Amino acid sequence: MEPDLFMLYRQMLRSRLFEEAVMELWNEGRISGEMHLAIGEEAICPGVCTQLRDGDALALDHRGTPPLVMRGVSLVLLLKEFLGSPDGLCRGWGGHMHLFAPERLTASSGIVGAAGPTAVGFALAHQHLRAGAVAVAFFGDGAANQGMLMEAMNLASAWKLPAIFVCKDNQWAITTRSASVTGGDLVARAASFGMPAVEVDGMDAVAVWKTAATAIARARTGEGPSFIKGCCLRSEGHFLGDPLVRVARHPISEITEIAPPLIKAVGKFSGTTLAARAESLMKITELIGTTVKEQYLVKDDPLKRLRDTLGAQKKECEQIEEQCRREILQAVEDALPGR
Amino acid sequence: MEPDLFMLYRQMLRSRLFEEAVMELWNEGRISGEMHLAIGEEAICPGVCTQLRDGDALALDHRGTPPLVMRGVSLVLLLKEFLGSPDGLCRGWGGHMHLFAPERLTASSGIVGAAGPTAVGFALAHQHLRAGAVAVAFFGDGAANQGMLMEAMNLASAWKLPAIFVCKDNQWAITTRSASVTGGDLVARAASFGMPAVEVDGMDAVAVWKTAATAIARARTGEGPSFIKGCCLRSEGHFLGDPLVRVARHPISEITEIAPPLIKAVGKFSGTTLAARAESLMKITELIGTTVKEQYLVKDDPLKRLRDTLGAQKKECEQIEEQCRREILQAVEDALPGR
Amino acid sequence: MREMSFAGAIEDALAQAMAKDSRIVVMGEDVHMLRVNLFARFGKDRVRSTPISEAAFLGAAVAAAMAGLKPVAEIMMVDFIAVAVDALLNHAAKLERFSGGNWKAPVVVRTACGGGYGDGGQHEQCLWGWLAHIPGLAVVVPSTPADAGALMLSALEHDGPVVYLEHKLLADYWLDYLGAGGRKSVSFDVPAAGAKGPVPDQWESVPWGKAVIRKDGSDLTIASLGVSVHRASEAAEDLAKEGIAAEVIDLRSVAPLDIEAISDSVAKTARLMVVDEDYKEFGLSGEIAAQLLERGLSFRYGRVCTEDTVPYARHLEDEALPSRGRIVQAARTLMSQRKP
Amino acid sequence: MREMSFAGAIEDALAQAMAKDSRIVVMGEDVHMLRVNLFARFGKDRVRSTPISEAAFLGAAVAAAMAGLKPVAEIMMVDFIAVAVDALLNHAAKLERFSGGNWKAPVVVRTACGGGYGDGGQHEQCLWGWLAHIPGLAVVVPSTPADAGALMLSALEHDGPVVYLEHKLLADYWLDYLGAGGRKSVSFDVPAAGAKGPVPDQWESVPWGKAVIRKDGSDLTIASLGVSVHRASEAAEDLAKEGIAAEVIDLRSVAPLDIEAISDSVAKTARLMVVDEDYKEFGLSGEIAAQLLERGLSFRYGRVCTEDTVPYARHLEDEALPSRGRIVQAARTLMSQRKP
Ligand SMILES: Cc1ncc(C[n+]2csc(CCOP(=O)(O)OP(=O)(O)O)c2C)c(N)n1
Ligand SMILES: Cc1ncc(C[n+]2csc(CCOP(=O)(O)OP(=O)(O)O)c2C)c(N)n1
Ligand SMILES: [Mg+2]
Ligand SMILES: [Mg+2]
Repeated sequence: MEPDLFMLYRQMLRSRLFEEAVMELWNEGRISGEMHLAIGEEAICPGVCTQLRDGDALALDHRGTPPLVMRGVSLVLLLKEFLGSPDGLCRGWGGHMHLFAPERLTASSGIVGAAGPTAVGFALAHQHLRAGAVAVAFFGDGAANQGMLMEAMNLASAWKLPAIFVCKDNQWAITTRSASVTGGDLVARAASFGMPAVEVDGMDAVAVWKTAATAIARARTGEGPSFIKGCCLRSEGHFLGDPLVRVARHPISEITEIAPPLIKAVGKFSGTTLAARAESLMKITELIGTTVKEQYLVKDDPLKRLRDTLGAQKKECEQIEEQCRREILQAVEDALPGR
Repeated sequence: MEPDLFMLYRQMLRSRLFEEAVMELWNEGRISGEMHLAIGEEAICPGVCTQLRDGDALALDHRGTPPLVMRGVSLVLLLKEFLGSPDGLCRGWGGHMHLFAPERLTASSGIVGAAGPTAVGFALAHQHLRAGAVAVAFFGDGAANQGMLMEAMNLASAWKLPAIFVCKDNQWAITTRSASVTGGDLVARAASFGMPAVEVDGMDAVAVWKTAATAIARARTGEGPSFIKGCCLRSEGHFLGDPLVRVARHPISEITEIAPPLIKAVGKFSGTTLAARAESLMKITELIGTTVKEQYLVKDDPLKRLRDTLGAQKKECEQIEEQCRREILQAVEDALPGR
Repeated sequence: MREMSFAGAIEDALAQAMAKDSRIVVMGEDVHMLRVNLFARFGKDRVRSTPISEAAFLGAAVAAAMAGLKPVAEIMMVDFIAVAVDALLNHAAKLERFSGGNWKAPVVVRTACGGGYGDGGQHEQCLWGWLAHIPGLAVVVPSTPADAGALMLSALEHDGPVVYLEHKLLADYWLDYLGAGGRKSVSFDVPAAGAKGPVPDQWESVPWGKAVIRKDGSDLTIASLGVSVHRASEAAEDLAKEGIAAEVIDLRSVAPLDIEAISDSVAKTARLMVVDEDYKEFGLSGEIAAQLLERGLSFRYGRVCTEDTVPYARHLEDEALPSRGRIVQAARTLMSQRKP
Repeated sequence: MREMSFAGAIEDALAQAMAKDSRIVVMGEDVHMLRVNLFARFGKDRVRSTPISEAAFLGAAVAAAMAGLKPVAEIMMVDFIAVAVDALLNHAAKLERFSGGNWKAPVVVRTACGGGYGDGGQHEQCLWGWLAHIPGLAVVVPSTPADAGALMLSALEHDGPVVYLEHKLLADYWLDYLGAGGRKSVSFDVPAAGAKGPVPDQWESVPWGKAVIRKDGSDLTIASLGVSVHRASEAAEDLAKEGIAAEVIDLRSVAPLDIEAISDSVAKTARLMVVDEDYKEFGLSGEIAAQLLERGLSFRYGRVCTEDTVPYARHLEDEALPSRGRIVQAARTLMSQRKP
């Protein structure tokens, strides 16, 4: 099977443009709380979400916007929710970390790892009420160390539930490099629960689509759960205003704020050895360096990749681009008339 | 390296005789609560515990008696604790499920899976305060599905802690066959956290000793955690008075109690299909059958096995047997004078 | 009218509901044996034994409820809910608010609680006040077979998450499991009226959040629930001999709390004692005090609760749990104080 | 005397303690950045970043304390403690009892709490009353830089488990993290006296479980803690203009609770209002009512608390949290009632 590339491109672009609009509103101070964008991981969501049908369910984490956009939830309702409006998707009670769309069986959670049990519960309900439907959990590499998520994978495997566990591995959990706190390999870990587990190029929407197609087919036919992991980028940092990204983007002003207390602390009489202090500073520098690299040197972008694949079909692409741009502009105008 | 077989035999026997004494006291109504014995798993504990030194730590579950016996904790204090005496190991506040011996850095918990984080914490303290010391977690096959235990294995691996995770796999979690609720294989699961994980014959104290020696050496030299799983028996059921064991041992009287409501329930007008009802009954019968088999047909016993190995050295064995018998009798007499 | 044990009543009511509504699914550790009759009748898909993964299966039960099932998730003992309480605190209890009222999680969490049989501090907690602190969570605690069955139906009918607590001292199979089975040498102080009693031929739910008066009296109000209701009733008999007429209220439900019923009684007696097997501080007994004060009532107040970790030794345990003796003692003290 | 921010004071006091006592180890998610200055000075072994495995590392911290370390385990936000609370409920808090007094777990659990910046219901809870319900657990909540530093030392000196709650609205780095950083377009209602203030040159612990009076008054007692102390003080200024003299008590510690201080004040004013950002029911506000009644006091009572899940929208949030306006309103009502 081959995906419809235009459809994939359209969904990725809608998501990207929508989140860019959200970023603007956030900068204007109209959106409160920790705003997590999914820019950089757009290849993973549409690879899975565009294959879902009515009755299928989604369990999302704190980066839940794109799947909702791709599942056709009203952009205006989403925006109004982000703005805290009583007319928002959740009447302003949930906000961007707690998005709920019951008619799409889609639930979000700001508790890292909760997507696991939630997807398992949806899948269990499917087994009883909606044969052939699937439930997808989206979560990060950091979440993979959360006990309830591991328990959920075991439960799905033991009960042969139609669940698909999708790990969007951006290699970060806030400011922690996941590799530094994760023993072993996440694909092997998932496989050890007795389910097919594969690594896919998380920047390649087509590859994700194909891998997901296998997992979804398996789930629909009652053969049980699967695990998919794809590496992706975190272009906007952990959340908007991420201090590491700020340092990377505005090194001079930010470092003048961070450095003095740090230098003072390092220079204190008592503490650990000089070598260990140097190691600490190296580690911090390394994290900033990695962020700088991701900001300026890694030029990879899942959207650009797919656009390059579509290279020749310039007219169709431009038409999609124009339509998406108009759609998002209109949504913002509807949510915030006259802004 | 080879273990001292007599020492192993002595520890196994002490543990067995002590628990048999506990069983008697329980039957007399002197011990309250859920009394879990470890009869049938004696090859595993001494294989590990006899290699521990001062400063090493133990995290135990609800079957915590044998490791304490083997670590040299006073049998009288233990018995008095079981009897709820103010002179007991924990002044009657803990009881057999909550045994604490601070001078041995040994802590128990009745919360399944808690041995994982506890061992990790002990191991962390070792890293700072007692270089070369190790921390051992003893837990069951059922506990292996508890999130905090899986998290603990990951943490120990990420931090290269001197911890040894020992899974006593009796194939049961109360009345549940662990295989029916466990996806994949536990050894692969542990290995996936990035630590050496091995299966050993849990009925063979010498094999356990050798495997443990490797793991302990690894931990002592700062190379990180290991996982060991051994299959063993659960001769006295989950706890004393285990309903399945009662049915197995007194089929007529017990079945006349269980059967009538069951037959009534199966015969009810509404419910699931006949085939599914039959499957349910089969499942129950199977569990009872497995218990019967373990009670009467599986003649394996870790103690007998080691005794057979020691076959020729009859005199030394008899001397040990006599000494252990006297020790236990004396302990009971001291704990409960004149009984 | 039939006669049934406490546990039998729960099973019977649940079976009646399961026969009517195929969306009811029981899940939890060992339920194929703990609920063997339901397992035999409704099969393994509707009575599902789980791994020891409370966080996963409780979280899954919440989501399954969101997706159309009516799960009865069993946490073997309420003490163990500590590894899974995120599913209630941050998910089930908040869903209706988070979704702007668009989505609910009608999950019933069935769990055994309470002490009096020597299992010690990690297995004998009540925690109902702790759970009731969470807005959006309902918490019910039956004390008789009739209420046990009826409240199970009420819980199943409720459109949000409910924790249903079943006291082990009332449920014969638990006591059998936990040490009385297989030996004739122990016995426990089981309240007769709670362990066995009349139940209706057909189960019907009881009104949500309504207390009942178990004994009338005008001198002193005793508000209680679970096994403590029986301890309070026995204490009331002792007190009657001393000429003190205590009114015994069985709350049945911690959240919602029937403050009306307590308030009506205290308006009459001007003396309130709360008998609560849950921990004393920052829980139910304090909440009742606050709500009565908010209504402007003046009254003398006392409480008999579990004040600390429950000890293992039976004699220490008897001192730690609310007992007939402790209640009588506290009532005398309260009666010795002038009405405000 | 120096001037410090709330967060700066905690860091400074903790650094002072860490320099003296090498057994103090900080562990939690992202602590290499959240505590970057400590990380730089004390190195990666003593400031340890963890995986997102709260149950494992909190449980490990408890055991590490048992084995001789002095861990400061950080749960990033108290809401997340739900996945790890077993380590406190069934382990740390029970250890001293279980071991017959032979063993203790001196672990400090540091965690951010509270709302007022629009993160919504899973990130803005307080839960101090919920935690204080557990016997054996101490719970402290500073409201000023001086107390923030001093209470950190007190917590480190305590021989049992302590939860140390740090309100995000007082801690500048949290607000920067949580949405004010990187844009100039938002601001929050940060109480000036809480966010910055004088601190001693050398840190010393404060007495365990002692409240302080922030403002004297004879008409009405307001008992509060954390950010609400500042809301209450502001409200007291408004009330003063109406001729109402409110006494404002800063509890600082939920458990142990300084009932003496409240009782002394209420004996004078006969009117008590509890201002508590934690959930209203089955928590701190009720416990204070109960303990005063147990002491035989008669008084009028009111409370301003968080009544339900905290909403996301800033305007709804402002209505949900205890605010100056709500406190003034409630005080007027309380003053309109005759003294009992
Ligand atoms: C149980 C819990 N612990 C900690 C947090 C704080 N937190 C929010 S997002 C996050 C990192 C998650 O990393 P990952 O799962 O990889 O997702 P990513 O943000 O990288 O997409 C953390 C630690 C939380 N929300 N819930
Ligand atoms: C968190 C938690 N869940 C459930 C229980 C009830 N329980 C006690 S022992 C047990 C089975 C444990 O099985 P396993 O780990 O294999 O140990 P075994 O008893 O077989 O030695 C269960 C479910 C508990 N004590 N704690
Ligand atoms: Mg990540
Ligand atoms: Mg087992």
